Amino acid sequence: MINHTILTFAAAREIVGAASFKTDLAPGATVSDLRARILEAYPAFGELSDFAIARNEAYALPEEVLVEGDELVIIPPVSGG
Amino acid sequence: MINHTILTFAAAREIVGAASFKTDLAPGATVSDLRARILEAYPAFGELSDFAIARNEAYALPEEVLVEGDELVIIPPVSGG
Amino acid sequence: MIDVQISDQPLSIDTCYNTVQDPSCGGICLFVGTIRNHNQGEDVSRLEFDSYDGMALKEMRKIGEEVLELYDLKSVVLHHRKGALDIGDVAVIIAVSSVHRKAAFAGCEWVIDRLKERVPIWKKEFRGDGSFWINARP
Amino acid sequence: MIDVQISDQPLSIDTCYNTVQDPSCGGICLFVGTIRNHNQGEDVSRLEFDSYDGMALKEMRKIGEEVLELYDLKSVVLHHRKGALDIGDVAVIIAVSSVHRKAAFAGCEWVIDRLKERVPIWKKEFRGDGSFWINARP
Repeated sequence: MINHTILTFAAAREIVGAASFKTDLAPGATVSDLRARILEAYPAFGELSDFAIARNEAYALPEEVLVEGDELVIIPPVSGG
Repeated sequence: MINHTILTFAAAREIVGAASFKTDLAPGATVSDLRARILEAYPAFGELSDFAIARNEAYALPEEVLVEGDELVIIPPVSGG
Repeated sequence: MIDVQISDQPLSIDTCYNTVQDPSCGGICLFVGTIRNHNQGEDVSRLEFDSYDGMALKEMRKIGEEVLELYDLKSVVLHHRKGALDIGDVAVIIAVSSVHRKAAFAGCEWVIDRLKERVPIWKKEFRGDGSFWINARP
Repeated sequence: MIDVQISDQPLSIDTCYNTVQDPSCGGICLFVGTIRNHNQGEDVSRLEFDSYDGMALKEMRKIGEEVLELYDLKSVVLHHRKGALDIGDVAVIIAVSSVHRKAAFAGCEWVIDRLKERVPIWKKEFRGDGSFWINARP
Protein backbone atom coordinates (compact mmCIF):
# COMPACT_ATOMS: atom_id res chain seq x y z
CA MET A 1 0.00 0.00 0.00
CA ILE A 2 1.09 3.58 -0.62
CA ASN A 3 0.43 6.31 1.94
CA HIS A 4 -1.03 9.55 0.59
CA THR A 5 -1.63 12.83 2.38
CA ILE A 6 -4.66 14.73 1.06
CA LEU A 7 -4.77 18.50 1.64
CA THR A 8 -8.02 20.39 2.17
CA PHE A 9 -9.20 23.97 1.65
CA ALA A 10 -12.41 25.89 2.27
CA ALA A 11 -15.55 23.68 2.38
CA ALA A 12 -13.38 20.52 2.20
CA ARG A 13 -11.48 21.61 5.30
CA GLU A 14 -14.77 22.12 7.16
CA ILE A 15 -15.94 18.62 6.22
CA VAL A 16 -12.67 16.94 7.19
CA GLY A 17 -12.10 19.18 10.21
CA ALA A 18 -8.38 19.41 9.45
CA ALA A 19 -5.96 20.85 6.88
CA SER A 20 -5.08 17.31 5.72
CA PHE A 21 -5.76 13.63 6.24
CA LYS A 22 -3.93 10.44 5.40
CA THR A 23 -5.15 7.47 3.43
CA ASP A 24 -3.49 4.48 1.78
CA LEU A 25 -4.25 3.02 -1.62
CA ALA A 26 -2.87 0.05 -3.55
CA PRO A 27 -0.02 0.77 -6.01
CA GLY A 28 -1.56 1.67 -9.39
CA ALA A 29 -4.58 3.36 -7.79
CA THR A 30 -5.98 6.25 -9.83
CA VAL A 31 -7.48 9.64 -9.09
CA SER A 32 -10.86 7.98 -9.56
CA ASP A 33 -10.02 5.46 -6.83
CA LEU A 34 -8.98 8.29 -4.53
CA ARG A 35 -12.28 10.02 -5.19
CA ALA A 36 -14.21 6.91 -4.12
CA ARG A 37 -12.05 6.62 -0.99
CA ILE A 38 -12.73 10.27 -0.08
CA LEU A 39 -16.50 9.75 -0.39
CA GLU A 40 -16.26 6.57 1.68
CA ALA A 41 -14.22 8.23 4.45
CA TYR A 42 -16.24 11.49 4.45
CA PRO A 43 -19.74 10.92 3.01
CA ALA A 44 -20.47 14.68 3.48
CA PHE A 45 -18.45 15.29 0.28
CA GLY A 46 -21.48 13.85 -1.52
CA GLU A 47 -23.43 16.91 -0.40
CA LEU A 48 -21.14 19.37 -2.23
CA SER A 49 -22.20 20.53 -5.71
CA ASP A 50 -19.06 18.77 -6.91
CA PHE A 51 -15.35 18.55 -6.16
CA ALA A 52 -12.19 18.07 -8.20
CA ILE A 53 -8.85 16.59 -7.27
CA ALA A 54 -5.60 18.40 -7.95
CA ARG A 55 -2.40 16.43 -8.36
CA ASN A 56 0.87 18.35 -8.15
CA GLU A 57 -0.84 21.73 -8.52
CA ALA A 58 -2.94 20.92 -11.61
CA TYR A 59 -6.43 19.52 -12.13
CA ALA A 60 -6.08 15.72 -12.38
CA LEU A 61 -7.93 13.45 -14.82
CA PRO A 62 -9.82 10.43 -13.33
CA GLU A 63 -7.51 7.90 -15.00
CA GLU A 64 -4.22 9.39 -13.75
CA VAL A 65 -2.23 6.95 -11.62
CA LEU A 66 -1.15 8.23 -8.19
CA VAL A 67 2.55 8.13 -7.36
CA GLU A 68 4.15 8.22 -3.93
CA GLY A 69 4.92 11.82 -2.97
CA ASP A 70 2.19 13.38 -5.16
CA GLU A 71 0.72 16.58 -3.74
CA LEU A 72 -2.99 15.73 -3.63
CA VAL A 73 -5.64 18.33 -2.89
CA ILE A 74 -9.44 18.28 -2.79
CA ILE A 75 -10.79 21.24 -4.80
CA PRO A 76 -14.37 22.17 -3.88
CA PRO A 77 -16.22 24.39 -6.40
CA VAL A 78 -14.11 27.55 -6.70
CA SER A 79 -15.51 31.02 -6.01
CA GLY A 80 -12.71 33.53 -6.46
CA GLY A 81 -13.05 36.95 -8.06
CA MET B 1 -30.88 89.43 -43.58
CA ILE B 2 -29.81 87.87 -40.28
CA ASN B 3 -26.20 87.97 -39.15
CA HIS B 4 -24.76 84.71 -37.86
CA THR B 5 -21.40 84.04 -36.21
CA ILE B 6 -20.02 80.58 -36.97
CA LEU B 7 -17.50 79.11 -34.53
CA THR B 8 -14.70 76.78 -35.62
CA PHE B 9 -12.60 74.08 -33.97
CA ALA B 10 -9.75 71.82 -35.04
CA ALA B 11 -9.58 71.22 -38.84
CA ALA B 12 -12.34 73.80 -39.39
CA ARG B 13 -10.31 76.45 -37.60
CA GLU B 14 -7.31 75.67 -39.80
CA ILE B 15 -9.41 76.06 -42.96
CA VAL B 16 -11.02 79.32 -41.84
CA GLY B 17 -7.84 80.63 -40.21
CA ALA B 18 -9.83 82.04 -37.29
CA ALA B 19 -11.93 80.94 -34.31
CA SER B 20 -15.06 82.32 -35.99
CA PHE B 21 -16.43 84.05 -39.05
CA LYS B 22 -19.58 86.00 -39.82
CA THR B 23 -22.11 85.38 -42.54
CA ASP B 24 -25.66 86.58 -43.23
CA LEU B 25 -28.59 84.54 -44.44
CA ALA B 26 -32.20 85.36 -45.27
CA PRO B 27 -34.76 84.90 -42.46
CA GLY B 28 -36.05 81.31 -42.60
CA ALA B 29 -32.71 79.96 -43.80
CA THR B 30 -31.99 76.40 -42.62
CA VAL B 31 -28.96 74.48 -41.45
CA SER B 32 -28.79 73.09 -44.98
CA ASP B 33 -28.55 76.65 -46.38
CA LEU B 34 -25.77 77.43 -43.91
CA ARG B 35 -23.91 74.32 -45.03
CA ALA B 36 -24.06 75.49 -48.66
CA ARG B 37 -22.85 78.95 -47.62
CA ILE B 38 -19.90 77.47 -45.70
CA LEU B 39 -18.83 75.43 -48.75
CA GLU B 40 -19.19 78.50 -50.95
CA ALA B 41 -17.13 80.74 -48.64
CA TYR B 42 -14.49 78.07 -47.88
CA PRO B 43 -14.37 75.43 -50.64
CA ALA B 44 -11.67 73.58 -48.65
CA PHE B 45 -14.48 72.19 -46.45
CA GLY B 46 -15.31 69.97 -49.41
CA GLU B 47 -11.98 68.21 -48.85
CA LEU B 48 -12.91 67.04 -45.33
CA SER B 49 -14.32 63.52 -44.94
CA ASP B 50 -17.48 65.25 -43.77
CA PHE B 51 -18.63 67.90 -41.32
CA ALA B 52 -21.69 68.47 -39.17
CA ILE B 53 -23.24 71.66 -37.86
CA ALA B 54 -24.11 72.12 -34.22
CA ARG B 55 -26.84 74.55 -33.22
CA ASN B 56 -27.01 75.56 -29.55
CA GLU B 57 -24.69 72.76 -28.44
CA ALA B 58 -26.48 69.88 -30.19
CA TYR B 59 -26.14 68.26 -33.62
CA ALA B 60 -28.56 70.08 -35.96
CA LEU B 61 -30.79 68.48 -38.60
CA PRO B 62 -30.58 69.89 -42.16
CA GLU B 63 -34.16 71.23 -42.06
CA GLU B 64 -33.82 73.19 -38.80
CA VAL B 65 -34.46 76.92 -39.26
CA LEU B 66 -31.76 79.25 -37.95
CA VAL B 67 -32.78 81.89 -35.42
CA GLU B 68 -30.93 85.09 -34.56
CA GLY B 69 -28.61 84.44 -31.61
CA ASP B 70 -28.15 80.70 -32.32
CA GLU B 71 -24.75 79.34 -31.33
CA LEU B 72 -23.58 77.79 -34.60
CA VAL B 73 -20.48 75.61 -34.81
CA ILE B 74 -18.84 73.60 -37.58
CA ILE B 75 -18.09 70.07 -36.32
CA PRO B 76 -15.40 68.29 -38.37
CA PRO B 77 -15.21 64.48 -37.91
CA VAL B 78 -14.58 63.94 -34.21
CA SER B 79 -11.58 62.00 -32.90
CA GLY B 80 -11.71 62.03 -29.12
CA GLY B 81 -10.81 59.13 -26.85
CA MET C 1 -24.88 58.71 -10.87
CA ILE C 2 -23.22 60.38 -13.84
CA ASP C 3 -20.01 62.43 -13.71
CA VAL C 4 -18.49 63.99 -16.85
CA GLN C 5 -15.43 66.22 -17.02
CA ILE C 6 -13.09 67.76 -19.59
CA SER C 7 -9.81 68.86 -18.06
CA ASP C 8 -6.50 70.41 -19.08
CA GLN C 9 -4.90 68.69 -16.07
CA PRO C 10 -3.80 65.03 -15.77
CA LEU C 11 -6.69 62.60 -15.21
CA SER C 12 -6.80 60.33 -12.16
CA ILE C 13 -7.83 56.67 -12.35
CA ASP C 14 -8.27 56.62 -8.55
CA THR C 15 -10.69 59.54 -8.70
CA CYS C 16 -12.78 57.79 -11.36
CA TYR C 17 -12.71 54.51 -9.44
CA ASN C 18 -13.71 56.16 -6.15
CA THR C 19 -16.57 58.02 -7.84
CA VAL C 20 -18.25 54.86 -9.19
CA GLN C 21 -17.39 52.57 -6.27
CA ASP C 22 -20.52 51.56 -4.35
CA PRO C 23 -21.14 48.96 -1.62
CA SER C 24 -24.00 47.47 -3.67
CA CYS C 25 -21.75 46.88 -6.71
CA GLY C 26 -19.41 43.94 -7.16
CA GLY C 27 -17.97 44.84 -10.56
CA ILE C 28 -16.23 47.94 -11.83
CA CYS C 29 -14.90 48.18 -15.37
CA LEU C 30 -12.50 50.94 -16.37
CA PHE C 31 -11.20 51.87 -19.78
CA VAL C 32 -8.09 54.04 -19.97
CA GLY C 33 -7.18 55.48 -23.36
CA THR C 34 -3.57 56.59 -23.61
CA ILE C 35 -1.42 58.26 -26.24
CA ARG C 36 0.25 55.65 -28.45
CA ASN C 37 3.69 56.21 -29.96
CA HIS C 38 2.49 55.15 -33.43
CA ASN C 39 -0.54 55.38 -35.73
CA GLN C 40 -1.13 54.29 -39.32
CA GLY C 41 2.48 53.13 -39.55
CA GLU C 42 3.97 56.46 -38.47
CA ASP C 43 5.77 57.40 -35.25
CA VAL C 44 3.76 59.82 -33.14
CA SER C 45 5.75 62.29 -31.01
CA ARG C 46 2.94 64.19 -29.27
CA LEU C 47 -0.69 65.13 -29.55
CA GLU C 48 -3.15 67.96 -29.01
CA PHE C 49 -6.84 67.77 -28.19
CA ASP C 50 -9.21 70.57 -29.17
CA SER C 51 -12.64 70.48 -27.53
CA TYR C 52 -15.94 72.29 -27.96
CA ASP C 53 -16.40 72.08 -24.21
CA GLY C 54 -20.03 73.11 -23.81
CA MET C 55 -21.40 70.68 -26.35
CA ALA C 56 -18.88 67.95 -25.53
CA LEU C 57 -19.98 67.92 -21.88
CA LYS C 58 -23.64 67.79 -22.97
CA GLU C 59 -22.97 64.86 -25.33
CA MET C 60 -20.96 63.07 -22.65
CA ARG C 61 -23.82 63.48 -20.19
CA LYS C 62 -26.32 62.20 -22.80
CA ILE C 63 -24.13 59.12 -23.33
CA GLY C 64 -24.10 58.63 -19.57
CA GLU C 65 -27.89 58.85 -19.40
CA GLU C 66 -28.29 56.45 -22.30
CA VAL C 67 -25.91 53.83 -20.93
CA LEU C 68 -27.71 53.84 -17.57
CA GLU C 69 -30.95 53.15 -19.46
CA LEU C 70 -29.48 50.45 -21.70
CA TYR C 71 -27.38 48.52 -19.17
CA ASP C 72 -27.87 47.53 -15.55
CA LEU C 73 -25.31 49.98 -14.13
CA LYS C 74 -25.15 52.01 -10.94
CA SER C 75 -22.77 54.83 -11.97
CA VAL C 76 -20.75 56.05 -14.91
CA VAL C 77 -17.80 58.44 -15.09
CA LEU C 78 -16.30 59.95 -18.29
CA HIS C 79 -13.24 62.16 -17.93
CA HIS C 80 -11.46 63.50 -21.03
CA ARG C 81 -8.23 65.49 -21.32
CA LYS C 82 -7.72 68.48 -23.59
CA GLY C 83 -4.65 70.45 -24.57
CA ALA C 84 -1.14 69.12 -25.24
CA LEU C 85 -0.33 65.50 -24.35
CA ASP C 86 2.79 63.34 -24.58
CA ILE C 87 3.17 59.63 -25.36
CA GLY C 88 1.76 57.51 -22.53
CA ASP C 89 -0.42 60.32 -21.14
CA VAL C 90 -4.00 59.42 -20.33
CA ALA C 91 -6.48 60.92 -22.82
CA VAL C 92 -9.70 59.45 -21.48
CA ILE C 93 -11.00 57.39 -18.57
CA ILE C 94 -14.37 55.64 -18.48
CA ALA C 95 -15.47 53.92 -15.27
CA VAL C 96 -18.76 52.10 -14.68
CA SER C 97 -20.04 50.12 -11.71
CA SER C 98 -22.61 47.36 -11.70
CA VAL C 99 -23.94 44.58 -9.53
CA HIS C 100 -22.81 42.15 -12.24
CA ARG C 101 -19.63 42.17 -14.26
CA LYS C 102 -21.13 41.40 -17.67
CA ALA C 103 -23.10 44.66 -17.63
CA ALA C 104 -20.01 46.54 -16.45
CA PHE C 105 -17.92 45.37 -19.43
CA ALA C 106 -20.69 45.90 -21.99
CA GLY C 107 -21.63 49.33 -20.64
CA CYS C 108 -18.05 50.58 -20.44
CA GLU C 109 -17.32 49.54 -24.03
CA TRP C 110 -20.59 51.10 -25.23
CA VAL C 111 -19.59 54.43 -23.65
CA ILE C 112 -16.14 54.65 -25.26
CA ASP C 113 -17.59 53.61 -28.64
CA ARG C 114 -20.25 56.37 -28.48
CA LEU C 115 -17.71 58.93 -27.22
CA LYS C 116 -15.54 58.29 -30.27
CA GLU C 117 -18.55 58.64 -32.58
CA ARG C 118 -20.11 61.86 -31.46
CA VAL C 119 -18.41 63.88 -28.71
CA PRO C 120 -16.93 67.05 -30.30
CA ILE C 121 -13.32 66.56 -29.27
CA TRP C 122 -10.54 66.45 -31.86
CA LYS C 123 -7.09 64.89 -31.81
CA LYS C 124 -4.15 66.37 -33.71
CA GLU C 125 -1.21 64.01 -34.09
CA PHE C 126 2.35 65.27 -34.57
CA ARG C 127 4.19 62.54 -36.50
CA GLY C 128 7.14 61.93 -38.72
CA ASP C 129 5.11 62.78 -41.84
CA GLY C 130 3.50 65.98 -40.51
CA SER C 131 0.67 66.99 -38.19
CA PHE C 132 -2.90 65.83 -38.80
CA TRP C 133 -6.37 66.23 -37.32
CA ILE C 134 -7.35 62.56 -37.08
CA ASN C 135 -10.41 61.47 -39.13
CA ALA C 136 -10.64 64.89 -40.81
CA ARG C 137 -9.47 63.81 -44.26
CA PRO C 138 -10.77 60.92 -46.38
CA MET D 1 4.13 40.39 -20.12
CA ILE D 2 2.22 38.45 -17.46
CA ASP D 3 2.11 39.34 -13.77
CA VAL D 4 0.06 37.28 -11.27
CA GLN D 5 -0.11 37.78 -7.52
CA ILE D 6 -2.10 36.58 -4.51
CA SER D 7 -1.77 38.91 -1.55
CA ASP D 8 -3.06 39.32 1.99
CA GLN D 9 -2.50 43.08 1.65
CA PRO D 10 -4.78 45.63 -0.10
CA LEU D 11 -4.49 45.56 -3.90
CA SER D 12 -3.52 48.68 -5.87
CA ILE D 13 -5.23 49.71 -9.10
CA ASP D 14 -2.35 52.10 -9.84
CA THR D 15 0.19 49.28 -9.57
CA CYS D 16 -1.80 47.12 -11.99
CA TYR D 17 -2.26 50.03 -14.40
CA ASN D 18 1.42 50.96 -14.32
CA THR D 19 2.45 47.35 -14.93
CA VAL D 20 0.44 46.99 -18.17
CA GLN D 21 0.92 50.56 -19.42
CA ASP D 22 3.06 50.64 -22.57
CA PRO D 23 3.84 53.40 -25.08
CA SER D 24 2.75 51.12 -27.95
CA CYS D 25 -0.70 50.55 -26.42
CA GLY D 26 -3.66 52.91 -26.73
CA GLY D 27 -6.19 50.95 -24.71
CA ILE D 28 -6.13 49.56 -21.19
CA CYS D 29 -9.10 47.76 -19.70
CA LEU D 30 -9.32 47.08 -15.97
CA PHE D 31 -11.81 45.03 -14.04
CA VAL D 32 -12.05 45.58 -10.30
CA GLY D 33 -14.09 43.08 -8.30
CA THR D 34 -15.18 44.37 -4.91
CA ILE D 35 -17.06 42.95 -1.94
CA ARG D 36 -20.80 43.61 -2.30
CA ASN D 37 -23.03 44.20 0.70
CA HIS D 38 -25.59 41.67 -0.53
CA ASN D 39 -25.85 38.31 -2.32
CA GLN D 40 -28.76 36.02 -3.13
CA GLY D 41 -31.12 38.40 -1.32
CA GLU D 42 -29.12 38.39 1.94
CA ASP D 43 -27.04 41.16 3.55
CA VAL D 44 -23.34 40.35 3.55
CA SER D 45 -21.28 41.74 6.45
CA ARG D 46 -17.80 40.48 5.58
CA LEU D 47 -15.94 37.84 3.65
CA GLU D 48 -12.96 35.50 3.77
CA PHE D 49 -10.92 34.11 0.90
CA ASP D 50 -9.08 30.83 1.20
CA SER D 51 -6.51 30.08 -1.48
CA TYR D 52 -4.43 27.12 -2.59
CA ASP D 53 -1.65 29.54 -3.45
CA GLY D 54 0.74 27.31 -5.38
CA MET D 55 -1.86 25.97 -7.81
CA ALA D 56 -3.83 29.23 -7.92
CA LEU D 57 -0.75 31.13 -9.11
CA LYS D 58 -0.07 28.44 -11.73
CA GLU D 59 -3.66 28.57 -13.01
CA MET D 60 -3.57 32.37 -13.07
CA ARG D 61 -0.37 32.28 -15.11
CA LYS D 62 -1.89 29.74 -17.52
CA ILE D 63 -4.90 32.03 -17.98
CA GLY D 64 -2.48 34.86 -18.70
CA GLU D 65 -0.63 32.79 -21.29
CA GLU D 66 -3.88 31.71 -22.94
CA VAL D 67 -5.33 35.19 -23.15
CA LEU D 68 -2.15 36.50 -24.79
CA GLU D 69 -2.53 33.75 -27.41
CA LEU D 70 -6.24 34.31 -27.97
CA TYR D 71 -6.38 38.11 -28.05
CA ASP D 72 -4.12 40.79 -29.45
CA LEU D 73 -2.82 42.00 -26.08
CA LYS D 74 0.52 43.33 -24.88
CA SER D 75 0.32 42.61 -21.15
CA VAL D 76 -1.97 41.12 -18.55
CA VAL D 77 -2.03 41.49 -14.77
CA LEU D 78 -4.12 39.40 -12.33
CA HIS D 79 -3.95 40.29 -8.64
CA HIS D 80 -6.18 38.51 -6.12
CA ARG D 81 -6.65 39.15 -2.39
CA LYS D 82 -6.84 36.46 0.26
CA GLY D 83 -7.76 36.53 3.95
CA ALA D 84 -10.46 38.66 5.61
CA LEU D 85 -12.16 41.43 3.61
CA ASP D 86 -14.82 44.02 4.40
CA ILE D 87 -17.60 45.44 2.21
CA GLY D 88 -16.13 47.62 -0.56
CA ASP D 89 -12.66 46.05 -0.34
CA VAL D 90 -11.05 45.04 -3.61
CA ALA D 91 -10.99 41.25 -4.10
CA VAL D 92 -9.48 41.09 -7.57
CA ILE D 93 -7.98 43.35 -10.23
CA ILE D 94 -7.44 42.38 -13.87
CA ALA D 95 -5.63 44.79 -16.18
CA VAL D 96 -4.82 44.25 -19.86
CA SER D 97 -3.24 46.52 -22.43
CA SER D 98 -3.66 46.42 -26.19
CA VAL D 99 -3.07 48.49 -29.28
CA HIS D 100 -6.83 48.40 -29.85
CA ARG D 101 -9.62 48.75 -27.35
CA LYS D 102 -11.87 45.94 -28.60
CA ALA D 103 -9.22 43.34 -27.78
CA ALA D 104 -8.64 44.97 -24.38
CA PHE D 105 -12.31 44.64 -23.37
CA ALA D 106 -12.69 41.10 -24.73
CA GLY D 107 -9.43 39.89 -23.20
CA CYS D 108 -10.10 41.40 -19.78
CA GLU D 109 -13.57 39.83 -19.61
CA TRP D 110 -12.19 36.47 -20.75
CA VAL D 111 -9.63 36.53 -17.91
CA ILE D 112 -12.12 37.22 -15.11
CA ASP D 113 -14.53 34.59 -16.53
CA ARG D 114 -11.77 31.93 -16.55
CA LEU D 115 -10.51 32.97 -13.11
CA LYS D 116 -13.97 32.40 -11.66
CA GLU D 117 -14.17 28.99 -13.36
CA ARG D 118 -10.93 27.36 -12.39
CA VAL D 119 -8.56 29.24 -10.06
CA PRO D 120 -8.58 27.45 -6.67
CA ILE D 121 -9.64 30.38 -4.50
CA TRP D 122 -12.75 30.19 -2.31
CA LYS D 123 -15.01 32.87 -0.91
CA LYS D 124 -16.82 32.49 2.41
CA GLU D 125 -19.61 34.97 2.96
CA PHE D 126 -20.77 36.00 6.43
CA ARG D 127 -24.43 36.99 6.08
CA GLY D 128 -27.64 37.38 8.02
CA ASP D 129 -28.55 33.72 7.46
CA GLY D 130 -25.15 32.23 8.36
CA SER D 131 -21.73 31.78 6.76
CA PHE D 132 -21.29 29.94 3.47
CA TRP D 133 -18.56 28.85 1.10
CA ILE D 134 -19.99 30.22 -2.15
CA ASN D 135 -20.79 27.63 -4.89
CA ALA D 136 -20.01 24.74 -2.53
CA ARG D 137 -23.59 23.54 -2.07
CA PRO D 138 -26.15 22.76 -4.78
